[in-house]
Amino acid sequence: MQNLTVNGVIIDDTFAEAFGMRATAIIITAPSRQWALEAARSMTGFATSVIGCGCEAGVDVELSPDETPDGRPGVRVLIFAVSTDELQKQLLNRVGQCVLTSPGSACYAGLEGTEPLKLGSAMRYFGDGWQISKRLGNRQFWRLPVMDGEFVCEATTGLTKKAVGGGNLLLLAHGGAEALAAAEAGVEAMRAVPGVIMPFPGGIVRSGSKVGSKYKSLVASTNDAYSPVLRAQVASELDPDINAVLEIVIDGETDEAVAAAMRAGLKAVIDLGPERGAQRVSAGNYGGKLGKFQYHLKDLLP
Amino acid sequence: MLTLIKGGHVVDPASGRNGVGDVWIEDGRINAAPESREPDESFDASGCIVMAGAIDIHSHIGGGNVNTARLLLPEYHKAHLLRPNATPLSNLGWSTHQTGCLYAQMGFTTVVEPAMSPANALHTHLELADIPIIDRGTLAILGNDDFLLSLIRDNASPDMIEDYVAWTVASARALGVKTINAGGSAAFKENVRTFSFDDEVPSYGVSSRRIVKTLQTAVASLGIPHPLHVHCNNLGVPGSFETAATTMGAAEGVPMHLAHLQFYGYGTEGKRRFSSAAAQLAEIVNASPEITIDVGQVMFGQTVTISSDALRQFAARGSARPKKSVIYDGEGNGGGIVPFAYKNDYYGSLQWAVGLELFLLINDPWRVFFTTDHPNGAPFTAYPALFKLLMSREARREAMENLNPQALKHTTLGSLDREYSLEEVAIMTRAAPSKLLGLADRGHLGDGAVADVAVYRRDEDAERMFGAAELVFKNGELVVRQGEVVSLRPGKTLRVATQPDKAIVKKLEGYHQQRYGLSLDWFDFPDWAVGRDEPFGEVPCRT
Amino acid sequence: MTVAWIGNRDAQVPLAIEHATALLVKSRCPVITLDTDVDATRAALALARRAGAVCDTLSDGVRQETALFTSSGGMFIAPTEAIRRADVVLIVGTLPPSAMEFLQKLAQTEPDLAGGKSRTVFSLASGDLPDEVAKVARVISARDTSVSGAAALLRSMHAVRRTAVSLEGFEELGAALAEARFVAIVCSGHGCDALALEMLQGFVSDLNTSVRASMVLWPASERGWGSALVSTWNAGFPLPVSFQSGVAEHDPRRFRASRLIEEGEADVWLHVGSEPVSPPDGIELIVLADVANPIDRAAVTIATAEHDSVVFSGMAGTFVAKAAEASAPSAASVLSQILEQLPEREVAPC
Amino acid sequence: MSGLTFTLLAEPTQRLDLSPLTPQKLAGLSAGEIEKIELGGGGDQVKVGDCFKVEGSDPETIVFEGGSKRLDWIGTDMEAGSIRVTGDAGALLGRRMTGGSIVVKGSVGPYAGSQMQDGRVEIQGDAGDLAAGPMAGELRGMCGGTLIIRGRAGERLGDRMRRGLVAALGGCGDYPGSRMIAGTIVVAGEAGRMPGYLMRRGSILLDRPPQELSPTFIESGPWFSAFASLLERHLMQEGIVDYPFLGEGPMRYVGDNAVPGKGELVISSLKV
Repeated sequence: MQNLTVNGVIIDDTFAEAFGMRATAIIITAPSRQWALEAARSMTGFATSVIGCGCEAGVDVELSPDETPDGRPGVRVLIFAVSTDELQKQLLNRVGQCVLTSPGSACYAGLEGTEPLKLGSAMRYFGDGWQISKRLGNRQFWRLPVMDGEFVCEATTGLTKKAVGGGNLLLLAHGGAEALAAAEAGVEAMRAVPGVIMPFPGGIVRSGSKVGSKYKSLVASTNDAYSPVLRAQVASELDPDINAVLEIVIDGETDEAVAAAMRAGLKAVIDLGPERGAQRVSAGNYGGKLGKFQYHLKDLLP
Repeated sequence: MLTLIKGGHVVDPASGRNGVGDVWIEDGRINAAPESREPDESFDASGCIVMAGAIDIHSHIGGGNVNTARLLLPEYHKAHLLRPNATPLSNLGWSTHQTGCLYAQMGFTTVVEPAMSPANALHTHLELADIPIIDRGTLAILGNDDFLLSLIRDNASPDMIEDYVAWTVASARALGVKTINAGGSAAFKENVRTFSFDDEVPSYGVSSRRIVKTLQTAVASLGIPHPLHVHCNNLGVPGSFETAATTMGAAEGVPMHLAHLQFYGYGTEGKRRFSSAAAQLAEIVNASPEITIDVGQVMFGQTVTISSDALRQFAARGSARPKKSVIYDGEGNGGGIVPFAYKNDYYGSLQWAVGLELFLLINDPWRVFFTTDHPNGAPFTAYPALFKLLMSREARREAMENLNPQALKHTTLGSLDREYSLEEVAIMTRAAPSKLLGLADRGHLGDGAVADVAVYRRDEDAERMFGAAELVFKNGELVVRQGEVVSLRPGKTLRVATQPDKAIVKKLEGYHQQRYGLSLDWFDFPDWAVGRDEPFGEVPCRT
Repeated sequence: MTVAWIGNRDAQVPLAIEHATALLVKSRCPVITLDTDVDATRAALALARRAGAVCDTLSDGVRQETALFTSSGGMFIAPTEAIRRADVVLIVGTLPPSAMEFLQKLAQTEPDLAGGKSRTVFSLASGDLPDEVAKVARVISARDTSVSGAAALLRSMHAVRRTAVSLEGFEELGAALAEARFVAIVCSGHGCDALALEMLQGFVSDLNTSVRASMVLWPASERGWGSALVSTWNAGFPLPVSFQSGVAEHDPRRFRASRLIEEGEADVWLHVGSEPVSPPDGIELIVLADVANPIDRAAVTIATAEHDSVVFSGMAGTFVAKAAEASAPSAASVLSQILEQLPEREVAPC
Repeated sequence: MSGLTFTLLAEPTQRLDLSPLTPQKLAGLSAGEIEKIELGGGGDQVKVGDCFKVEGSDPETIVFEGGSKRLDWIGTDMEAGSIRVTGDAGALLGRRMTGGSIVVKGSVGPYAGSQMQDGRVEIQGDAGDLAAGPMAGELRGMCGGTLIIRGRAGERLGDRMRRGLVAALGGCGDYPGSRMIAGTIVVAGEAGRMPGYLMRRGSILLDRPPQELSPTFIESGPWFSAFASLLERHLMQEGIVDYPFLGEGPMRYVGDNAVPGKGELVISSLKV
């Protein structure tokens, strides 16, 4: 294994291993940017990992009024799951509890997709018979009476089967502050890339995991090889001067989006340099046996 | 003029002829013994079947309700004429002109419109007179009219009831009497929504059974050849076979005709509580020589149901396709027009099978009549296809492949091998109707019969054979050649000559003055009103 | 005395017929308007078939009534039956003069088949009721609302749904409807357009969920409605019916006679009936009517009279025979003579 | 390939049924074959060549040069491609079309867009009665697509309409949206009496109060909904209007309560 050093940052010759996922996108609009974000944050809360949350979701991009169907501020939200059924279920639960409920909100398809996922066509029953279906061009909308007027919700949104989950960067730093600075820089750069979300808190995850556990009931457990406190007890991946590791996990609408996000993040981490940020960048994989997608760090260098 | 139809296979059950031979026509009549004269014109009928012109005893071809159906459904025949053949009812024969032509093309020369409200008799006769080529007859509806119900309630003498029936038949120029859901339409006007044979009409306390029995007796006593034509209560209702069975039981040895029995052939078995009871009904018919029936076969596709059974049609409004209908509260019956499309789903398949079961399980072709209750079960233009089903079990088997197997399981159709012979077809459509209606001068090729003759080119495929006759003669005149109409002669409307008593006329005059403030003239009309020369043909009563 | 005119000049009837025939022969788009008896309608339809003409009525009311049937149907009752059964009568909209005798009968008699109940007449009519009716009728008023609006109010208020305004006097009607044995809504295409009639039919249908109710649809023109019915069985379609393309076609807009005449599409106009007509420029008018003078600007006028004839009667709700004698020829006979003189035309069977 | 052009030789002496002249039906035919197509509609047997000069070859783009109120059934059952009429057209323009586009420079007769299912029809002049409506007896009007009338529409605009968008920008006659089942009707200009009479569902948008509103329509207050702007933007995208049609808080009425219906009638808050 031949590691490269760029701007003083060591780049492992390894790859992030990622999986095919089902994903969809919706556009949430509201009378103001603030309320569009409130709705979006609410519906993407507790959506860090499919393992415990059923889906992974986050805000892809904010939209200006002239970019939304109804001319109001909005956001595009991406949602990922392992199966179409689960995605459908999560989508309806989350839109129903968090978007329908949010003041002045409206909800539209955010993706054309290969097949439709129910959105308004399932939510409509909340209207108790007073819901109104309207078709404009090729798009169908449902209007549900609510206490501040109407909740407008497109009948369906699109499903993509080309989505990718689990792109990642592992940022190995001298201390916790440096690791966090590197991760923050990486996430900020990735957020500018369309079509991706970083589902963990602030885009960052500290509890990287490995497959399996000594406990039969668990499918994943702590990534001991990267935990500095276990350095003396397990086959550690950490050099002696590495005292903190953080990971950025990326889900993307497409293979290309994940690659682009990782490229942007990598560049930001390298630009930050080893003093203020990460000394070394690696990526998580399972030896290439499990995931369909591999993102080799050396291919993503600036 | 002497005409010879030469060398065809003559099938004439009335005379027992069934073999190759000649048929001679002179001056509009069959001439069985032309001695050794030369014909003025001769038609080669070799390779053809020669029969008398067919008689349809039950087909709604004209009158107020039929015209209302035309009015209701312009889009279903040729209204949007861009591609006239693409509309669901474009083969229906919807105008009077087309009705006459299409019947003649199939070799039918006499057709009975079975439901004329006496109050609208003139309208019916105006329409019938506009149907070219064929002769027509029509049955007057009684049994929901206040006058009759009042007579029965007040225990009027049988003579008075007979006089009233005789007056009605005479003034309406009818060929017989029909009763439709007897008492049901009157009860419906009093907000009754279901009505069975032993239910009573509220304001009169008179049951349907009593009305039917009263009319049956009057018709028989008057010597009107056609027995009372009964449209039972509960048409189309699951379990209605019991109504039909009870009604047949009430015939009590006196002739009675039950119309479109198929619509009563339903039991309540199975998951959908809709099953075939055709076998039970056929058994009763087989055991009751005084009963005749016609089938009212259902065939698939768009049609429109036209019935004077206003109560039943009101109930059927919800199933109208397209969703529009007319319900009419007339004097006496009124009626209802409800468009409907028979599909090969469970219900349609079952109805189709029930009709065929009746055809095949009733043994005596002299007592079962060939109808689709046009247009209720199917337009009469479906007749050729129906002949084929009766004459070929293979055709039935093929047809069943496209139908709902669950429905067919509730019928005996799959086990029936019977195939109608040409002679049986000729009985059912010629000889038997002649007898049933008292039209002694037609339905056969005997000496002196009206020269209504249908010549069909023999074909293995009965649908092709009966769909377009090779030659058709009406009163000796060639009207169809190779399936095309070649002459549009006017036909006549046949009426039975009853002689009403003068006393009843006076009583009726008083009744109409009192109840409507109108003279009886409003409810009668002179012959000239029909607007044709000699519009009527006379049929004698039995003596 | 038999009279006919070519223009304003007296002419022998055969000559007038010949002239009329010549006009039809050279016509590209002849229109026949009818308001007449059965035989004349039959003859006119036969003539239209031969001449490739359009047949229509000039009665806008008949057009509305036809549209009610073709577009939705409904529930109807014979007027004579209504007289005997209806204990609640509601008159909606203006009725034509031919209905006045019927309205009087309703007002002056009690139903004999209503289980001993007496009759109450309500009126949502816009005036012109006979005194006998006006005297007894309970007036329901929709104030400034048009008859279509009033019909909508009836239906909506009966179903206890909200309305922007109320019908005055509805309460009494509502109570009567709830207790009714048989409700007769009396109206006509004369006073209600097709949509108002359809609305009233919706009301009738609503009523029938609990009581019995039906509509007496009094024809705006008795003869016009009769002509429409004859056309329906003869051609398969109500008026207007066009034979221009060789087969019968029904289209109330394309073949509306008044439009064809006003827009100059028709070039010859044959009118059979009593309504006054006046031709626009560029159209040859032929009139068969019971007149003593030539019709102004008509190319041909032939005085005809009703002989023994059959006409539609509003009261009977069907056709009735009317015996009559007259010296002038009947319209049917004149039309038949024109037909005989017209050359044969290749016509597809209808 | 150049579009197929039919130049009208003279005002037709009878109504003509032009339904055979659509892109799909003419595909693969030579000019000579096209000239021999028989056109029904009137008493005389008329061939295309008797009435039109035929030029060009690509039937995907059809032009009727010159026009007449007697040219009926243009674009009937059309599936794709385009038809342009440089003058007037007759009845039943675009009847039952399922795709493609039709533009008419002049005015048209009744039943424009009757039972159309998809595609786009634009009439720059006026339209007759029952635009987007059914023919006699039929229970369904327009089922989809977009019909734009820049001039005035006749009576019963969008009668029994089920889906799609109809706009009349020069006003309309009485009873727009009568018996409407669903869909959207937009009227700018004077609208006649009783919009939405007997309507069950659907939306009628007006830029001013109608001549008479049925009392069975109930005011439900000013309408604030994201859908209003969605609709306005759609109208602008379709080139129907070039300004936000409804304004802020347009008044909304619901009805027809007589039916009962759940339709809506919205009157723009902009002053005209």
